[in-house]
Amino acid sequence: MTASTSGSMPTSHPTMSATATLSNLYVPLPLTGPNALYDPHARRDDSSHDNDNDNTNGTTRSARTLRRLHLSRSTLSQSSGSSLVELGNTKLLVSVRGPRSVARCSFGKEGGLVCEVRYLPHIAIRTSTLARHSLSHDFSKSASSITAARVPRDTLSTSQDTHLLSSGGSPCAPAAFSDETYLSNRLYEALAPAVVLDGLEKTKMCIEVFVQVLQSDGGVLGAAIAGATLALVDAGVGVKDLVCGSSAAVMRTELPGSDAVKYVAVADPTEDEILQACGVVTIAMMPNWKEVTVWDQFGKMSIESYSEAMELARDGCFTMHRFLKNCLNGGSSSRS
Amino acid sequence: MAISPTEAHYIIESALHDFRIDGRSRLEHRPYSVGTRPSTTTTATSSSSCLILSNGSSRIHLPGSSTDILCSVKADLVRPSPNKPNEGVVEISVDSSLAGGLDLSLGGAGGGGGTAAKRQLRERESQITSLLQRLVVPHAVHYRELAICPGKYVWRLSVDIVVLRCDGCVLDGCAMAMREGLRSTLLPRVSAVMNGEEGVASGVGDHGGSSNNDLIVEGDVRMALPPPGVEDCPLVVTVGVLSAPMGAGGRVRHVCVVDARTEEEACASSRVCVSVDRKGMVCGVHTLGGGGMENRMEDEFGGLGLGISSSMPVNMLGDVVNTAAGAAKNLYEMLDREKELSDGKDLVRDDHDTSGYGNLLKSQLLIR
Amino acid sequence: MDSLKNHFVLPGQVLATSHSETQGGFLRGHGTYIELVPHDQHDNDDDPRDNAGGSSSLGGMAGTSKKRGWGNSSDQSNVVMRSEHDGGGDNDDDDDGSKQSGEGEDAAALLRVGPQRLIASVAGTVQRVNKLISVIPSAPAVYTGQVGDLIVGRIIGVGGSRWRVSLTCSPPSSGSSSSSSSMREGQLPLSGVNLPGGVQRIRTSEDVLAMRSLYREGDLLTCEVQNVQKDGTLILHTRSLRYGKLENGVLTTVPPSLVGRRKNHFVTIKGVISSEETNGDKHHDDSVMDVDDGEESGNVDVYLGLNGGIWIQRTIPPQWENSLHGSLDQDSRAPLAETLQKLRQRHANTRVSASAREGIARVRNAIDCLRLVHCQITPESIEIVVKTSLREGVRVKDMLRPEFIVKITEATRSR
Amino acid sequence: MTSLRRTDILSLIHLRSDGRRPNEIRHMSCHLGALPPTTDCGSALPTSGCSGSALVSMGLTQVLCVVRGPCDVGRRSEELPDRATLEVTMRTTPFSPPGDRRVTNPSTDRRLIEQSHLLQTALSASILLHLFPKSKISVAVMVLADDGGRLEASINAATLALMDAGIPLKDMVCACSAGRWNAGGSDEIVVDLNRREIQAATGSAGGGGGAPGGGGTSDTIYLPVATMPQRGTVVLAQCESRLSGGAEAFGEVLEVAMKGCQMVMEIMAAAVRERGAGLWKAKEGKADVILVD
Repeated sequence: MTASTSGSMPTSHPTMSATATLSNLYVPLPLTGPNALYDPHARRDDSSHDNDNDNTNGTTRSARTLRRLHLSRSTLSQSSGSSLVELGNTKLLVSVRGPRSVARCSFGKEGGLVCEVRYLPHIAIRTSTLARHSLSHDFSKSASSITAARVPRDTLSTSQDTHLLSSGGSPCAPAAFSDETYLSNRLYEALAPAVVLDGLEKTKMCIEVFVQVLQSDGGVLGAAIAGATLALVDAGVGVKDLVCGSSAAVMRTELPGSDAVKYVAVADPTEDEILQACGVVTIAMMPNWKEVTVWDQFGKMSIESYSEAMELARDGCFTMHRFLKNCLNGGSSSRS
Repeated sequence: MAISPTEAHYIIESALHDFRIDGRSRLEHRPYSVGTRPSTTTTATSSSSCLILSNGSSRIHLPGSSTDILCSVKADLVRPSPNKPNEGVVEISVDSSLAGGLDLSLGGAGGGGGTAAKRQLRERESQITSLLQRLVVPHAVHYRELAICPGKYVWRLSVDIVVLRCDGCVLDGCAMAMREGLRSTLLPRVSAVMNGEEGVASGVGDHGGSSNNDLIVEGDVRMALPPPGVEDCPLVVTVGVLSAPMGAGGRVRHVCVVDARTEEEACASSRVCVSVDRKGMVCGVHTLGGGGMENRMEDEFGGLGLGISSSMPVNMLGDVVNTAAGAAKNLYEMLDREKELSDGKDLVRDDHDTSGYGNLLKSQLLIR
Repeated sequence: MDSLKNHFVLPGQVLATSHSETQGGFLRGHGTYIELVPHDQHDNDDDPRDNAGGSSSLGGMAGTSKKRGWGNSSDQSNVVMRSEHDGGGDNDDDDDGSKQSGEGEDAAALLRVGPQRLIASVAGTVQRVNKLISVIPSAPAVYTGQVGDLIVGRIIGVGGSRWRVSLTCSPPSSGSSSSSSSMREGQLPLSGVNLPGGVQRIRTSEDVLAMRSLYREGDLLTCEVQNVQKDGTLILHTRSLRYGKLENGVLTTVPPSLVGRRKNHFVTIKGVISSEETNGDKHHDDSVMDVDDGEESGNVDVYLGLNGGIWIQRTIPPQWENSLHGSLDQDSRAPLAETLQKLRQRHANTRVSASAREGIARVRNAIDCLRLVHCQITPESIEIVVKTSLREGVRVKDMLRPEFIVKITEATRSR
Repeated sequence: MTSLRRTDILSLIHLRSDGRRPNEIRHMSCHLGALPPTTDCGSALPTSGCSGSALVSMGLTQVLCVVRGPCDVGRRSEELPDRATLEVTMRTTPFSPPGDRRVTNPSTDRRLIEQSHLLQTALSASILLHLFPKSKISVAVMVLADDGGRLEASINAATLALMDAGIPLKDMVCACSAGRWNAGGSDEIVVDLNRREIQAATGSAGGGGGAPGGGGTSDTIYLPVATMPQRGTVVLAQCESRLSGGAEAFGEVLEVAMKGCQMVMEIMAAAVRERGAGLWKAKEGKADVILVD
């Protein structure tokens, strides 16, 4: 599959025709050499191997291309609305349980919309990432080599940990693996303006949105927002607009030969790209209303590269929006 | 709802006219004054902290102390955390119990009544802390240079911010207080004498013979320096987006306002905290729920509004960042002017001022 | 300065001691309380706890003993005595609510005659009107209302056919009913409000249901104190046509002690808007009825609420009034309620012109300056500050800078 | 050759470690109206409408107290039909103890709760609560710097804040501490102890109040005392150490402490008088305002 680099509107990769089953979850993510010279125009795209998992080496995608997006809805029978989102190697499952009384609601006590994001224990975050940015436990001793065995998931329980994790050298580390409380708050802030509650919160009823991150490779917030919107619509909850989120990163690249430093904005960065970036912008938006509900930025960027990155993130949102619409019409994952 | 619709209408109207209710234009800050020195000259000249017991401190206040924020920085040498052996540590804590007007009946009868207020207070304090943690701390100092001897001794700067009272934009005030507090902190020069090998200044201490790593602390205050890299600690500018729902015209017009007072914050549809450093680089952005009218949650609560949902037109993003960068530039200038003012000027000799130790909260206008 | 000195008293300082025999005695005023001198208290002159507070005795008091120590003479005074044993243990010295009413459960105390001491309970200056001694606190931040006071308050709750009005104009705090204001709330009963259109009838249950149409939470209004209940809550009313909802202006709050009682609290500050300063008038082509400058009178209305709330709005130009009369040609004098209502409506909908807005901002900053300098807020003092700031050419936004505050309030202090 | 340490020199000429004579209290400065009540900051802020505030520093100990005047009680259960409920909360800032930085959670730290309760009993003896039925007076104390004697400084700050708020009091409650320990044989009674002296007296690092039960050797005592000087009544005296000298030894220390309270009262009275004079003149329009930064 070749990277299709269209001019203005970045199109995504052809998505595999996935059946309702999940693609192979535990995909050992390829290792990135510590000092590989980063070329934003020929970015590694290791997510394009198709279902039968032949290990064709990853093709490249351009600076403006999103990763392969795979959406499918009503994947779970128990919840009133559910969806599965695979954005490159970031895979997450969203379940929405329709209006139910607050007493029986598992998390959150107030009425109205309640969001919760959880990482799947043990496998959500790559061991190499944990080892390199070791958590409060001193992993350098236990994980003897980079490919050491499993890492206890509860080490990522509190926001305090990721804060410790965050300053492991890269200023945008918090964007790469943000903690759960942060994700839940931002997901709520993204959805709240769009979800039509009409008085639900007064009647002590709540709509639960539960996001389970199966595998995180950067862009978790964007994927979570898209998945949550899909699941809400699937559950029949009134939504003013299909909220979707996307992120963009600004990378520092030295041109070979001249040591002039050029800042390039890159759409939908993976975790490794985020860690190498000097700034990451995440935007959640209601495309039809043209209203931004969440706007986050980590790391340090100058004003010019800032507008470039925001421009990319905004286009990313519009593209995601298109895919959400197709998925809703086509019933399961579909391609433009 | 914090203020009545007609008041909000007037405030937004004024903002659209670029002539706010207190005369300021949209991008102007209020005359914050920075107090880093005790108010009288009787105390030791070199002690630059208005809080005697801490290494560095600052007080940000507006005339008539409608905003009064104290910040104290205490530095001590600690063993670094295992996962960041060669970096210093900056810890933040925020206390705004006096500012909120919440009655925290802790003891005594009203146990129950207090809990809701206490929960809100803790929520607000953790929100301020996490925002500062995300927007300011990563860029506050050069962490590597805080390490005296990596793995063994690093500086830990514990920054404690006490918000006595705040009239809008609490995050801006805290960031200013933190920056000025760090800049007024004086860390003695410490050099580590490696095991056995003679450190250059080892001749000083007569107990040079001790075996493990030893620290030579330079006692001379004149040699003390502020923590390295504190000059480009970023400041936060909160841009309030006021949206005036035009009647028949249907055209919703938005305007960005900087350093909003409480009333203006109450009628903002959304607020964006942009952290900008001295060189104009954007170091962090975070959208806060507006205190606005239409999509605010019912239990909106004043101060740092916990109103969660905020929505802002897409085309506004660009000029919000530019507004913030512009406002940040003249905020830096104002603070620098203020700093020399408070350092250089010889202070009014209060001959019969009984407060030998200089009282901390003396307002600027002394009525006698 | 020294004239004030011996009259400035601290809590716990003895103001007067009444002797049971001689008539003399005193009447207890505000800021003081009465205490019975314990019989076992022997009076030794070298009492170490000689009260070092007041530098000299309050000479002017008739019939009071010179010594400030605990005089042990006893005197029958026409004031109700209370049993009060020393030793710091506090039992409720059931202070008689008002000094005239001698009744109260301590009738038994009348029998036990003993010398009383009048002791100050607040720090302030002593005032004496023949027998009545009272202490006026220097900076009472808490407003205790009297009948007839003008109040600028904010509705913080609706319920039980009455509105709860916050005297510190604090917003309706979130769900928790605990009021975070530092003053008690006033009550505005439904019966204390004019119904729209000035119709007079008994309030029915539909009125109770439609209360929110009159005033909602968060609305600002001017009202008057109708009476003060025993426990201090104020019952308000907006019966007169001058009172009602406040629109299209700015509120600022000051400590109540700075707003003195005046004859008229609806004040107009003249000549606020200087012609040369009006920055370009950007007229907007909106539907909202626009004001053309011709009609704009350069005045600003200020409503001085005794509870410290001050409302500032532009003056309603007289032209509007006669243009209203002009339109109602059939009956020469339309009922006053309607015209006022229409005027209010028009004021609320008309956009404030840039120059008026600047005038309002200037007056608002002037009041802030006076507050920062603890100067009494009166129409004259506001006018002086505004005039000085115009003369000095101080821009509105610079008025709040400390150096300018001292300069422009100089005039108010040299009076 | 051991150089004569500074403290030895001082104790030779009967001075204490910080150069004070035994009967000398620390330098005390009071600043009424630290947070001017006027700044309700316009209407929207849930008014932190404090009606009175005061900042008292005794030596290096600094305490800020904010009083919210008789306002409505939040919940009916707290309301008393005949008098006001007094609610006292006491908090310390993380940077207040000079040394360690234990962050004390005000609702669980036993010592803080004990001291706020002592403060409440001391104040309710003085405030005329019955004048404000069914209302609440809330006193919030924040210890900005703690160099020993924080309970005494809090009581003095609370009294000044109440007077600044214009709340009627029976009498000013002034607090000071006294103590005795046999440092090097000479065990005269000293007044207004700082942190190091308290540790010497109570043999433990008890912040502020005396260490519970940990009383030092036989006749060492640390005694914080609060009195109403003009009425000559003792409102609070907290002694947690065993005294061998019996009643009259306790009497001696109490006497010294009450003299200390008298000195404290004079300073507080002077501060209130100056503030009152200033405000009175300002209202008359004759005060001169100078710009102090």
